[in-house]
Amino acid sequence: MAVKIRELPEEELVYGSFACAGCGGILAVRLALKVLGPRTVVVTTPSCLLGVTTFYPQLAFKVPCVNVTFPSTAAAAGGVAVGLKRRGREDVHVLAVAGDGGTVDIGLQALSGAVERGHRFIFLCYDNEAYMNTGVQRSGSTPRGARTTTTPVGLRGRGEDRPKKDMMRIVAAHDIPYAATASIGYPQDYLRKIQKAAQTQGPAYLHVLAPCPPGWGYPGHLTVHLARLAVQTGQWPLAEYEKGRLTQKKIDNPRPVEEYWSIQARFTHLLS
Amino acid sequence: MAVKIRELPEEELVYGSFACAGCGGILAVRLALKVLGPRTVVVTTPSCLLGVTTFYPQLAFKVPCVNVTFPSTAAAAGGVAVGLKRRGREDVHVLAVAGDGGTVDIGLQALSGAVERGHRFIFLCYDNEAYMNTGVQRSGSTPRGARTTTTPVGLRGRGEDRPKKDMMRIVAAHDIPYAATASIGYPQDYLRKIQKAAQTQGPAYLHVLAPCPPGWGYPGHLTVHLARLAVQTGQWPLAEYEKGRLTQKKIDNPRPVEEYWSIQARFTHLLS
Amino acid sequence: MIPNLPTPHLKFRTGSWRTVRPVLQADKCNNCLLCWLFCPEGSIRRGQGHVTIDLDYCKGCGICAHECPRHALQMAEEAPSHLEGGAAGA
Amino acid sequence: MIPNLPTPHLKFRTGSWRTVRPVLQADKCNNCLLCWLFCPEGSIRRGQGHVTIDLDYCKGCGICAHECPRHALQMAEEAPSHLEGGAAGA
Amino acid sequence: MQIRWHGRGGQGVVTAARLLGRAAAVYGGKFAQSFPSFGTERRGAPVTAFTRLAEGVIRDRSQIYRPDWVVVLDSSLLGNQDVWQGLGPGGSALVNAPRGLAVSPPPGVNLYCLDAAGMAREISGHLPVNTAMVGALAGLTGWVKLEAVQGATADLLSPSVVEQNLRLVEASFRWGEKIRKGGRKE
Amino acid sequence: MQIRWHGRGGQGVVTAARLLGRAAAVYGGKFAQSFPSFGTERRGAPVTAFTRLAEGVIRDRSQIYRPDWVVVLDSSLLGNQDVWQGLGPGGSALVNAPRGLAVSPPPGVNLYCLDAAGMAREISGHLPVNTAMVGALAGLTGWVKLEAVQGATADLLSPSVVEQNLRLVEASFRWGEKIRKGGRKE
Amino acid sequence: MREYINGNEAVARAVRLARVDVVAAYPITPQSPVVEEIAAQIASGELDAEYIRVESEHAALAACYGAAVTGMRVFTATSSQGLAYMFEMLHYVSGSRVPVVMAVANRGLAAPWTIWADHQDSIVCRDTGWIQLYVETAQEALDTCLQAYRIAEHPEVLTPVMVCLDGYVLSHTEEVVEIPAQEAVDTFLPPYKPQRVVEPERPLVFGVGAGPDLYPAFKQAQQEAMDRAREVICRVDEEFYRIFGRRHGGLVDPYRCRDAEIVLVTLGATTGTAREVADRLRQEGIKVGVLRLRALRPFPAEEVRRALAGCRVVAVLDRNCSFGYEGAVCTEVKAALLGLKEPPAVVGFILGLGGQDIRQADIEDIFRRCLAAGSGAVHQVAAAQSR
Amino acid sequence: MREYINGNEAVARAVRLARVDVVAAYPITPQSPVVEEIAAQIASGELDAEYIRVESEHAALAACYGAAVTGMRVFTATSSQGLAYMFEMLHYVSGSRVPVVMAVANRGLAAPWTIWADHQDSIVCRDTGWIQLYVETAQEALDTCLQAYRIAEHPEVLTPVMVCLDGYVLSHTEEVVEIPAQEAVDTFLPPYKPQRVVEPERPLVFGVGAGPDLYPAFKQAQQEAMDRAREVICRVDEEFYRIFGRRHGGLVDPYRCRDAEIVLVTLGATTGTAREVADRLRQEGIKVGVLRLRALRPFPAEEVRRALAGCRVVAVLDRNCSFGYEGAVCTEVKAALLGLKEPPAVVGFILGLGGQDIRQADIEDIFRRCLAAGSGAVHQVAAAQSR
Ligand SMILES: Cc1ncc(C[n+]2csc(CCOP(=O)(O)OP(=O)(O)O)c2C)c(N)n1
Ligand SMILES: Cc1ncc(C[n+]2csc(CCOP(=O)(O)OP(=O)(O)O)c2C)c(N)n1
Ligand code: SF4
Ligand code: SF4
Ligand code: SF4
Ligand code: SF4
Repeated sequence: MAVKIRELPEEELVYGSFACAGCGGILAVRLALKVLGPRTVVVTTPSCLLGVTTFYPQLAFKVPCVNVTFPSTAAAAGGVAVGLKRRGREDVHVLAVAGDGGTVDIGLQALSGAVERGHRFIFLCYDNEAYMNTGVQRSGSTPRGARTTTTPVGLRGRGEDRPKKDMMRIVAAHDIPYAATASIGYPQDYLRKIQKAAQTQGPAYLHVLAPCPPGWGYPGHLTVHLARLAVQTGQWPLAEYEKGRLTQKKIDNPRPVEEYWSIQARFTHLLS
Repeated sequence: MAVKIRELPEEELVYGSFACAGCGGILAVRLALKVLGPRTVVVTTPSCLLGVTTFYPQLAFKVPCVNVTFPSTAAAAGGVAVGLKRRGREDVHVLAVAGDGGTVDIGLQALSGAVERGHRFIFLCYDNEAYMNTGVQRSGSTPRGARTTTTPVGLRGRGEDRPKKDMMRIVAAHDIPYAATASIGYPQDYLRKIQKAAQTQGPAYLHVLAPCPPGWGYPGHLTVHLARLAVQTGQWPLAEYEKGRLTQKKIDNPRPVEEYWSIQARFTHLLS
Repeated sequence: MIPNLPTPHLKFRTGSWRTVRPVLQADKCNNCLLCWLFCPEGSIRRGQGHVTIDLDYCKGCGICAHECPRHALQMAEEAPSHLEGGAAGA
Repeated sequence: MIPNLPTPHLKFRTGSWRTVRPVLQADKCNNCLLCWLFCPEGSIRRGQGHVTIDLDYCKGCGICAHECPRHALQMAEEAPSHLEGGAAGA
Repeated sequence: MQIRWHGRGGQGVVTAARLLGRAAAVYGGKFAQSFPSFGTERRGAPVTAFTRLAEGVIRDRSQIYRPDWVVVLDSSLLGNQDVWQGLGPGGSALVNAPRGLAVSPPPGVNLYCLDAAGMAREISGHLPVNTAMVGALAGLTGWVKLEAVQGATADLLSPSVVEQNLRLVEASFRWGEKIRKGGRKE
Repeated sequence: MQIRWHGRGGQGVVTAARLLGRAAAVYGGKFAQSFPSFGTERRGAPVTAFTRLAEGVIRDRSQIYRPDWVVVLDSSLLGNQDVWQGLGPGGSALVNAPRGLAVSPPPGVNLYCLDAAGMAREISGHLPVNTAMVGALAGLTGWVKLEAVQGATADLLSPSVVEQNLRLVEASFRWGEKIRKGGRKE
Repeated sequence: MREYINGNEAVARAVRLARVDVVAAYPITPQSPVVEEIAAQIASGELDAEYIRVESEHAALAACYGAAVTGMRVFTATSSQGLAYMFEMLHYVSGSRVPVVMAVANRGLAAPWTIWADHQDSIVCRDTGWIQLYVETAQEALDTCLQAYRIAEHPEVLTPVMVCLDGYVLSHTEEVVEIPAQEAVDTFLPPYKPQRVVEPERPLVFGVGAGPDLYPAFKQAQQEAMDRAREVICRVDEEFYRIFGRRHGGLVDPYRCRDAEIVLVTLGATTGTAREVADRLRQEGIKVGVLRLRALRPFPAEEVRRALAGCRVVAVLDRNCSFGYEGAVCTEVKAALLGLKEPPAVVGFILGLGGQDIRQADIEDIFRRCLAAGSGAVHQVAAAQSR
Repeated sequence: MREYINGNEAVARAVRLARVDVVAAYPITPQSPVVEEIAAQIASGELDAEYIRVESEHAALAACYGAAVTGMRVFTATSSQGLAYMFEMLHYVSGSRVPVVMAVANRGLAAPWTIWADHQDSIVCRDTGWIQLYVETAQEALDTCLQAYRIAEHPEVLTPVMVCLDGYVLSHTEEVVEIPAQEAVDTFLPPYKPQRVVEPERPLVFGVGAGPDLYPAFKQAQQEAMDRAREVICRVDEEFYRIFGRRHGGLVDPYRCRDAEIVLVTLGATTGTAREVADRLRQEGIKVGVLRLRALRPFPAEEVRRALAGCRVVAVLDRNCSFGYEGAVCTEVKAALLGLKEPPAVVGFILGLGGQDIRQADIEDIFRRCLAAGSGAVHQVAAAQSR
């Protein structure tokens, strides 16, 4: 069920955004819309994505976009899904998008509820591992050790001291019809998973690693490189949950994590 | 590490409550306090428990009780834990108690956050499988098929149509140091698990089945009987999560579920 | 006036809610303490040789009687006279 | 006036943010479309035989150049003159 | 006319209050208002409810402090002082009890005892007494006709138990009517 | 005295505005106020910031519409009309550019071009130009002493880069001072 | 059809009559019976709607919002803590100009915990950009919910409406209610036809971000819509009257105010009790009246001024307290009266918090205190009165 | 020590000087730098406190509450959507009489989305039972946070305090701030000594349920505490002055009001701009003044009356709108003036929503419009003004 790149539509459904140069998040959304196509409604929430795509006068989506408050992305998406269904518009995909903060922290409860109710929608978490829109504060998805503005490094601070919340397992525990992690460094895999999500008759969850140049502290051209390296060093497992089974792609000979850390300012203190 | 019944203290730490005759929830809390003892702070939230224990002039706890809003039980418990720690009172247990609604629905996010932060506290969910305090509305923990006031049975209603949220797996996905399900029908097992929770150096989660006579529709003397039957019919697995492993007690020769359903008004429509 | 009040504070004796009461046949009781464990109200007292029942807050739910393996407890119709302090809904 | 507005609506050409620009050596390009896939801005167009670059909204991030397996794209210093429509922070 | 109902959680006290109101309002052409004692009801705990009846629109929204009638569904509540509160001379009480009460009402209060439990038992084993008390009250006072109480009963109860309750209502109504017509009181 | 700073996200525009303010306020005995253009800053996107300087307490909280000075950290922004907005005759502009600008400022505006990038490169490969622009402005105007700018620089920058920046500040200050004293303008 | 139902049931009946498409709500005392009744109507097939059984009130309103932007007629109901928990969404929905209708079974706010009536929960939401209508009877609850859709969906208004009914005192009190016929309701309230909905064919951003240059205009538009709502509320009430023969006063509902020396300003159910007292005192020859504010938002400043201009003392009964000032209605009434040539004295009374019963005696006491009050001075009985 | 910092940094500095024990907060623009700075202070060892990195604002305040009842001095900060999201907890904390201090970096509310300054977010919380102090400068932000603990923890007050500073305009604007010495602060603000804390040895229920008989008394107590807070706020400001040589006006901060014909009522940072304009117009011989309300809760009705009694026209600048009425401060000021023998005319202006800049020219325009205004009438410029 591989997605053929050449067959993807030319039309850009998100274009002209204010994202930083090299933003992994906007790439993740762009690719998702490539697969889902123009009959998609984006539901989104405070995050870099909202900030860079739907602040007038720069509105960057070519599909409808429903913005909602930070804690209730999935709840609003559920409402949209129910409404479209009643209107007989089941040909339209509902794509809820949130950052990691809006997914694993303040948006978790709404997500859990919406998944439990079984609405047909896709929830896409683009994970840049911190609250970027507000200036790189830690989130529940910040990996252990990472420096953020709220987990600084100092005499009594060693960066984030708690492990990253395992959202994939949490969602799987909801017996969701389909869930997957992905990385923009592995686009074929990611596109295939989007397609699977689109074909799911119920809620689907995608959690995609989306590096952020200013937030992680690296030059923008390395975004895709880092997204790949995260997988290759075992920091970002590619997993899938389907028919009640969680599978994870094995990494043979993982590369040393230092390789991944060394090109990001947020980890430099771990190397000395 | 069995708990010796005879060695449990005589003192009742919750006594004189306004719970219905035969309430499983108050029994669950009573037993928890028997193990934890008087150096415990209860943190609780709107639910039958709050309604029946801390409405003046009937205050039924002999330990301090901190009531807080419905969505933030675990957050407040975390605050209490941090405060007690700073005051050097690490001899005091923090026992957050919520019903299933206050745990798997509106309290889920706060619980997830508090567990992730690693506060030392015990979260006890007494599960009566609906919002009882407000009059038996369905919750995310209502089992499939059950009739509640918001999942009525009628021409177009067949009781709850979604499966019960698997809170144990959700909590386990947080890599919590200790978690367990229990049933007041198996007190030895339950008491042992409370003790384990008490000894955990970090968050611990207990999810105990607590039948509710008016909510489920059965005469109060059957509370313990039903709590046992739920286990014996395979409706309530006794599970434990420790050191990263989730184990579940096998039920050999489970009894037919009809036995369990037939004595509860909420399930009668399933039998015809 | 601050809504933090000393606990416990019991105005009503919920024993008045009872319509049936548990009656112990002491000779049948072998002090296994199951009833003690299972009583939601904590209204059973451990004693020498057998338990006793504290009727002030026993609501007559009947769990003790139902769970007693030796049928040492039986529920009996409550006499109307047992009532004094009523209770209001909370 | 209701805060539901037609989209897309682009006031600023974010190409003006660019300080370096991708330059294609068309002969090296074998149209593998990796750059097309990876460009966060969607600023690469698929063409006959090789891609082309739409500089209106290319921010010069350099991903295309970095990811091009054949090094057909190179980042070059941007001439200051390319700029017209500026942009304000959002 | 102000009525206060006493019983225990699970006995249908609130339904009784409503039943009377409905009988008067929907089947009796009168105006009525009924409400529970505001709060959650726990099984076994004492519960009260209220009914107001009038010929015209009822605008007063305050609670009932001086009932004209008190109806007690469970005689075990009689020890409780609350039961008699506000009931003054000239007031009346209807109690579900076999005759001969240990507790006596305040001076000047007319007391009527109906063995509603016994009456219900005669019809069926597990009938609650709430409809019987409404019927008896209607019979005693003549505020609403038997048919009105029966109409409201049929509306409010689930179909499976309506039949028995209609009979119970009739029996208790007749009991009350007889007293009213005979002027007998206890 | 009102200064507007222009640059791109990531170039330290906001720091420059603050640096000048701090130099004046903490090391110059004056009063100052500095603020960013209110909003989030995306890397590469145009960013502005503001500084007000005065001898007495500054109470005005409104934004700056008519700057006395405009400082541009990145000459690629000059095509943008926003850069010159509100700058009238008698106003001055300091631009980081090797001399010879294609774009010309509004009539009556004094233009100063400093090859700050080149100056920074001479000291170290990766130095941003923001401190250089502050130094140059201080030199050009004489509002604050070199030591004041250096003091503020040492406070605000992370220790590892202070040394180089102090040298850069000195060089640019001298450049500006020379023009001021020599009265030269471009 | 003459029915005997309580306020909650009346609301649920209105939901059915309004042919609501989507309901999203979370239970809370004393609102729960509303959603239970709606669930029952759906289960029985009487109502063809989707009930989204959300996990919280914040989600309830978010789900309503999501459904509404697809063109659905939506409904929710809540109370107290639940209303407070959806506070962020309240602003969001009104700012988005989405015509949600919500019933609020009024109850006090914790701490301390209460489940009983006062108006604190909705009064503290008076700045959220919602229209707020307070009803006096179960009948009015039903009628007003129907009217609310007409008001909210009016193209010149497009503003959500809260229909507030006193917890227990109305929500749990059965009384005579006339149920309108479905056909008549269908005439009064045609299907919702939104101008802008979510559809891929005409993509819109719902809830854009707006900079300092644009944002104020949106807020001005919101305020202007509220101003237009004043008239729409009155017109809809009149139209309702023409079809159903009942009206409820539009923005304000004055009772024996014309020649009154003392007027008591009220909200909600207590008004009935106050009418009783007024009638009684009138019989004694004491000239008192009652002014019920049916709309708190938009605030009927003009109508209040007109109704109160001639009286000597105005008493305001607040079932709420804006701690550190006074009852909120008192403040707002006072503000409306400033500028009158000879404004009446205004005395504020805070009563009935957390379910404290408001008896005829209490109201009589208020009137008598005002009778005794000096003519010029403005008194503030700022503290909550307890007995 | 003379420092050059912005409002957020000033707040963070106050947290350190106050020796706060526990901080629980969630980031939001424009408040984030406060918590970042606190995190940095903890990481560097300058501040010995626990920072609970909560997953939402509702949890932030709940965690503060939990820590406070164990006897900790606690702090949180938020803005806009975050403040709205913790709305339920706001009531809970004040009702529980827990002395939390919170900084609010004021910003408008969505929809539409904005991240810029106005006062809507905190003004809509004026009924929550929190004391609200609005500051004019970064210096005052620092000083007021210190004072806030004295006020909140005062045994006669025990009420949480919000310290509100305009987003960006104060939060992100650096200026000269005098940093008090730690020893002096320790004298001014001794450690928090709560009377009732969570301890197994003396079990209490925190946040009891209360029936209709009891509940009103708790609310009355809350209201009385607010009344006492009026005096405490003034006293604390005076005491602060004695130690640090700075005072900020207590409840209100009048500027050239004494003989003013026209007075502009303001909150927060805009006051500075207004002072400039007032000085300029005074030079022209136009008698204008500025009355800054430092406290919005408790509302300084008496002080407002006193300050405004003599003038001809009062202009109220509201950086908020209570949709369907007018600017909230305007309403409250009007209410305070009712009952004056010859009250001034009051004209409300809504300006500066969603970050709209308030320029000297705008304020001058307000003054000039009032000059032209007739003497008697009360005008309402109800709609938001956009340019
Ligand atoms: C209730 C509420 N709290 C806080 C905020 C402020 N806020 C807006 S975006 C954001 C961070 C978003 O982080 P994330 O979801 O990880 O997305 P990212 O920006 O990193 O892409 C925050 C904290 C808000 N809008 N609403
Ligand atoms: C924000 C909020 N929403 C709703 C409520 C109303 N409420 C109080 S208790 C309760 C149900 C509690 O259910 P659960 O947690 O399952 O406990 P139970 O009563 O069943 O023991 C509800 C919905 C509330 N107090 N706060
Ligand atoms: S800060 Fe990071 S996530 Fe946000 S727009 Fe920039 S690159 Fe993307
Ligand atoms: S309703 Fe159920 S859970 Fe609540 S007190 Fe009664 S038995 Fe216990
Ligand atoms: S009847 Fe119930 S409450 Fe009474 S002693 Fe037995 S178990 Fe306890
Ligand atoms: S430089 Fe970046 S934005 Fe420009 S075309 Fe290449 S990948 Fe796209």
